[in-house]
Amino acid sequence: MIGIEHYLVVSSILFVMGVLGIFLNRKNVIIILMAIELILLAVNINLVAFSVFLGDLTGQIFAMFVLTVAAGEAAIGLAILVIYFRGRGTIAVDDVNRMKG
Amino acid sequence: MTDLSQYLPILLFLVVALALSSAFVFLPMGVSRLTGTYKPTEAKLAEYECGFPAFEDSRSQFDVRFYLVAILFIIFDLEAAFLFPWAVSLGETGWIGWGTMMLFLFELVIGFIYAWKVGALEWE
Amino acid sequence: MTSFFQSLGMSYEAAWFTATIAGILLIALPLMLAVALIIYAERKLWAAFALRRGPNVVGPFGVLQSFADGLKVFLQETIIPSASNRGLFLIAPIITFTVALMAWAVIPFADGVVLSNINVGLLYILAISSLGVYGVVIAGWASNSKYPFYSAMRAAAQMISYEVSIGFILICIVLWAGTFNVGGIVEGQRSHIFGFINAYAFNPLLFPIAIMFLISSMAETARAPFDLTEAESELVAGYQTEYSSMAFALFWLGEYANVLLMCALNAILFWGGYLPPVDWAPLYAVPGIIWFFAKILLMFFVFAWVKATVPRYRYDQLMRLGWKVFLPISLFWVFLVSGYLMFTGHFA
Amino acid sequence: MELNASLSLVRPEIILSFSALALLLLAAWKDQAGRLISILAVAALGAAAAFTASALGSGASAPAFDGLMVNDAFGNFSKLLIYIAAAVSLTIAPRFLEKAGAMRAEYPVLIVLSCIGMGIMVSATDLISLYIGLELQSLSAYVLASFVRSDGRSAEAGLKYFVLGGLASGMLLFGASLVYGFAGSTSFAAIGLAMDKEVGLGLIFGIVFILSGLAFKISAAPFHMWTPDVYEGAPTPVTAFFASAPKVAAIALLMRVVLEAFGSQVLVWQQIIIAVALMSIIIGAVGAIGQQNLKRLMAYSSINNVGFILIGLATGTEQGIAAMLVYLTIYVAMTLGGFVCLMQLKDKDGNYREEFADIAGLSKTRPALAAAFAIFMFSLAGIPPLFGFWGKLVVFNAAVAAGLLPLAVIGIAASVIGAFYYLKVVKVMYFDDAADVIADSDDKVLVWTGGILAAANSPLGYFAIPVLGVWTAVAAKALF
Amino acid sequence: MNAADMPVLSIMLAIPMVAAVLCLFVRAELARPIALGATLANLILGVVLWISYDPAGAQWQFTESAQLFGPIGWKLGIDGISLTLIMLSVFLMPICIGASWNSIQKRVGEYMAAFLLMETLMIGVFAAQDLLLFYIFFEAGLIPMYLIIGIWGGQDRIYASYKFFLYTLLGSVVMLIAMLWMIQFAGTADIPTLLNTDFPVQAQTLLWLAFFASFAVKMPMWPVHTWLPDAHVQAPTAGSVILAGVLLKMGGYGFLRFSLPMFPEASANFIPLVFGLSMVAVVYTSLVALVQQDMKKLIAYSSVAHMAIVTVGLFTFNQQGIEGAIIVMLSHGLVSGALFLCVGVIYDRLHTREISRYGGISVNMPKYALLLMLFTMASVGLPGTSGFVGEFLSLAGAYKVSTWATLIATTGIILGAGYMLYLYRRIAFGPQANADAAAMQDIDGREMWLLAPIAVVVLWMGVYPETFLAPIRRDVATIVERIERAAPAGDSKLMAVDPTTARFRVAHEPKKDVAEGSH
Repeated sequence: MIGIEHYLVVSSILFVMGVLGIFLNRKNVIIILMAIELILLAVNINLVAFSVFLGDLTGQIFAMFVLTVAAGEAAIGLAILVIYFRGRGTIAVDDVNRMKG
Repeated sequence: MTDLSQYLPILLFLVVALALSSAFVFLPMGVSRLTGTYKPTEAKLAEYECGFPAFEDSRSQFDVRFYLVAILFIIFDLEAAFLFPWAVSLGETGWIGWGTMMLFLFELVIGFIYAWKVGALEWE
Repeated sequence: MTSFFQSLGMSYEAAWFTATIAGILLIALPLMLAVALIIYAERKLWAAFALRRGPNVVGPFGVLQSFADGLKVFLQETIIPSASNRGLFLIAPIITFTVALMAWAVIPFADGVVLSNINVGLLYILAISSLGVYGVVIAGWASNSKYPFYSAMRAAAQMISYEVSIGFILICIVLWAGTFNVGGIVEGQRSHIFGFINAYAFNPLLFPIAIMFLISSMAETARAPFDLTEAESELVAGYQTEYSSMAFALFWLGEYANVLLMCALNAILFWGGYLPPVDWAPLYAVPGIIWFFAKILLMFFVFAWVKATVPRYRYDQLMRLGWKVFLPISLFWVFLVSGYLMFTGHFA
Repeated sequence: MELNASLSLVRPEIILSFSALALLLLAAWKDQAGRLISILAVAALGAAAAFTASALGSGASAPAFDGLMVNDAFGNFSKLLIYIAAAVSLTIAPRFLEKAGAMRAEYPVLIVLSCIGMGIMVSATDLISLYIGLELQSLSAYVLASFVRSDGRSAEAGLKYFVLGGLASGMLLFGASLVYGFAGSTSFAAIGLAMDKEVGLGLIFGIVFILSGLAFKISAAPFHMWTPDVYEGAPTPVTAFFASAPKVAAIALLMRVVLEAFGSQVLVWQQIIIAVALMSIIIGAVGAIGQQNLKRLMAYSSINNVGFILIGLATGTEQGIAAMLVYLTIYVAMTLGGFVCLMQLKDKDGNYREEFADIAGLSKTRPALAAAFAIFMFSLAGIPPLFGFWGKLVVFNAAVAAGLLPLAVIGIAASVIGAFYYLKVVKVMYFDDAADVIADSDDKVLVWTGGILAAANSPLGYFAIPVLGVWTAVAAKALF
Repeated sequence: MNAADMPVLSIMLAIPMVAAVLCLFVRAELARPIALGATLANLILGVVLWISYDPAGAQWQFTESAQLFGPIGWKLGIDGISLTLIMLSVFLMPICIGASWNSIQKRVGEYMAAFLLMETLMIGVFAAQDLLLFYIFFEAGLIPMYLIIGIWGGQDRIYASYKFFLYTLLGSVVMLIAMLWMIQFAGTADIPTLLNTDFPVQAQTLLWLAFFASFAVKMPMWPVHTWLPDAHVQAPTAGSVILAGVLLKMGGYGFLRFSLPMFPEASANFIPLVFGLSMVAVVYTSLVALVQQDMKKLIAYSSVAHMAIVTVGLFTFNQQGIEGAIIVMLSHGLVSGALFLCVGVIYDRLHTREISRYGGISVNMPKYALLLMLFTMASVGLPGTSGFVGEFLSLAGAYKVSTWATLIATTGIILGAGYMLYLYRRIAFGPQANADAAAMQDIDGREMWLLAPIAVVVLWMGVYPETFLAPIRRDVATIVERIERAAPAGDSKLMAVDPTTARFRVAHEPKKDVAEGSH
């Protein structure tokens, strides 16, 4: 039977993938945006799984909010990315380095 | 807890549908090799253009408005995420639930008006 | 059906499994058959509108025309352009077709005749049909060619634009039916008007959104007059330009399966689904599935009619209609419908 | 009715929400009315602040929305600070943004929206409302960071802020989900009860993740790396805003989470806070030394100051919390003052300058400005008799009272490193030969704001101590 | 005029403060007289203070108390020790202003403001009766001093100003933590109360070290003295005067006011450390002074050596030693101030501090040479000058505790004579090697007005030290009584001497009388 641990393991793997996706990715900023979404996804899996196992709806409501905010975040991220691209003509991660120090 | 067993057929359906469509894609590829219709040439494999090699990279920049549409979609479609549970539970939440959601929609409408006024919805 | 297989001496699990697979095939295979026939029907219809004869060579009255076409593409060479992204290029049609089939899992063909009776069936349909856009975008992107790419962008923007208002329209229906279960929505329409008409569409409050939904579903499936994604004069064949053989055919199949799905949804949400038009006992003698198919065909006729007669929109007009007309109206309708239902004590 | 009671408790947020909506509509119709809308936004913030102050004065404390939020002295005090800081960053902005061609009407609206988020943050008593407030604030902030679209640095700042802010939110949320799962509730009070019992690994992971996420938001080391870049790239008034109001909100949030939710597990969080505090102090001090850009310097300064503030939290005592609030208040005045001075650095062509080389010998050409800047720098360094000293004093006093002597000694010794670069600013302004690039300021608003803030940071600020002392004490009491 | 009735100390703090603010906003021509007026007014008030001070009266006089800024109390009050140091400050201030009259030409207003601010802070340090108030005054002095060195200093002023600031800051922040702990422990920041609080012995050790960190830097003691030569050399003349004259005394004052009476046990335990460091300082810095080519640097190193004598005197735990230390502080304040002024006089003329650039100036500057000689002798400790009294008393006190330390400290005095006389010889005597040095004008009226008062006081102190000992005697006795329980045994094995046969001691040190009087 699939227990809560399995969900936790899956979500942890997703979370770690997301974090690594942000830090190890050297190619494209879009991938970073996806990685952030992946992290939020991991959170949602956690929340829903806990919600079901606790028999408490709060987790699902929380997940709903997370979803919505994640969407808003994605929208803003995309907008910023567009501004950035228009200014720099590239979205390679290695080029995000105008400021150093 | 809801009856999740009803989702099992969907999973099976997914498997069957994937198998079917994969078969449709890959079977003819095998068949064409057997029948000998498989004769790729350079011109045939070139990307489509009106008789001349493509001038520019096909993955060129496209209109920023597509992004805008995507952004607006994300915002407006996600509001629906709140509307769905609200719609089926309006009986329990009553007037407070209704008022709250109307307030929410009101705010959404203000955002919509704003987007309209600043020209985010203009296409040409 | 499970019990039938059980009577053949199977265990419950095996019987259930066999029955389900059978059910799936019973949906998927006839659907493909239906698509083939519907393409033929549509061509006949267009021909009629244009005072032409349409397909008339293969088989009696040209009935087998679609099968001939199918056989042709099946035997054709599959061309994968050298510049394309091979894996994605092949996955795209698979996604499109799979998704087109999947949505049917929750469509009730008659009272209780449904593969998967889930409580959020409508959400499921919405989710699955949203996935359809992936097939188009991936196809456009993987082709690595100019026209498919532009087409994919257009298609994506168009589909998501109309999805917003579709979402709000569905809310109105759900409000009235009080459930997301597709069967429940059909049942909600029983004796809806004057105690005997089985359709939401005749409700004055819902009729406008029925029209809007019809138009939106045309836009959602990129049908004429909203077929900007494959506007021949501009984009050759849209995102399918680089496709050939069965991969190409899958897009067609998927597209028509989607059209049928949209017709079915129209029928279910507004026209009473498998219920007879009026709540009159003799009409129930006719099986629900017949009513359902009749309604689908009627809807399809409308689709074909529109395609044959209405000139294509410009892209800006299309977006304008979606964002500036349908979205505010549907949003307002959520307010109207919910307010009306609250005031009339519908939920009390 | 419960709802009505709740609504009356969040009156400032309601005022701000409706103002934001109204101003947004106004912005849509009159795109060029940035100044007018700024003034209206300041008025709205003022009204919200007035309500908050009256609530603070009455000392009320009541939960709202079934315990999602609370209206207590602590939240009200923080809100007051936030609203004032936001109003100042609104007031000083127009001319800068006009020069950059970005004085669009959305700027004040975004600030107001962000303030709503911050108001929710500081009064949240549930992980859900915490998250909503935090994100409302963050999302507005991301946009503000990249507000000057024509400036590549601004966009880059926005991008960096977004990515790392998103990561921080993700970590926070992951922690929140674990805490929810293992404590069985998202309410701080319930989590606090669950924590009274034995704490398992899952909860500890949750705490660590939540604290890491919040450390990101308050730019505490080791999660500070975004700060210098974002501070440098964002438009200066926006940087001033970032350095003040959101920092107050995030720190107040951190306090509430730590004390109300994790309060009983002192051993678990105290070590983390102490480590983070010391790292922030040292990294903030050392990192600033080589900087040539004044905004980056201010960024490191804020990291450094966050470290000092966290020392108050590490005590976990009422006195420590009151001290933190005192420090926060003074910090807001200091850092806003620093940025107001920065914004007056314009050359003769009207371009804004922000390098060390530009302020060389400033004391000869703009003595008043240099004096004000020097006051802020010495105040940030915590040198008496400037007001900044008072903040350090109360925080360290609390640390000593709580018996955290080694922490206090290391912390204050590290502050000497920080003094080094504050001195450098003074040195460049007073000792170096005049570079003579900075023209006279033509912005009366900045001059007056700078003057008032300088007066507040001078020994005159000590006159505020009685009031500040009482209010912070009341606010701190609300958490215990 | 009854000074006791009005808040003299607050007025003394306020006058320079107000004048400082005024100076910031006026032209240079106006700033100088304002500054001079303010400092002279303060000097007059100081004289009033001195006259009104009753050596037999209450321990703390002219007390003021108000609760202004939350927990920081505005508590002022002086005892004899504070009084003498305040007198030193107000006495030197007009001289400093006068010394900068012509030599400072840039940013005069700010310069005067910084000096006046310094005066406020110095008086504040000596008058504060609240621990935190003391700390604020103590620490705030950094800012004006930093600016004085940095803006108006010489070549390497920036390095020197940094060094001065950071060294001092590092020392004092640790002290702040200690102070906070003490306030927590005692429940009050009131210094008189704290003076009678017995801190646990273990805590005393740490507290003592924390205070030591601050005062040793300020003092400055070897090896944290290195900021001093830099700061002195780079500071403008008046800055050096204030630095040497008053700022260094803050360290000594701190030891006297806090370390000794508040932590007697710890102080006693650390005698070896203090003595050890002082020994090294005396010998090492004297030797370093001997080889200096820069006049100011030489005087700066001599300051370190003299301050080492002060620390030795302070930690003798007996009346003579501590009194001597105070007198050394006063004397050094005057003498080194005067010496810096003398350097300033010739520096103004030749713009170099290199000793070898001068020579034989007694020929063309006889008045100057005379005054310089007086101060050199005072620095060396010639009987009849102020330097002798203090050094003698300190070493006499030290002898009771450690003969070895006394022996080595005395070596320092001999070395001191060496480098000071060597300096004088090189400047005043010998051939007039450089034409420009030979052509220097003798001191003018203004310079005479600066140096002459100091010369008078130096002689006064040397001939009749009782004037200066009288106000402090009772307070020193109080301290000695407080720290007696921890006083070291001493290795000099002094015999009890019949008072009648030792009459000469009574003249300088009527210890018994006071001891009886205070009981």
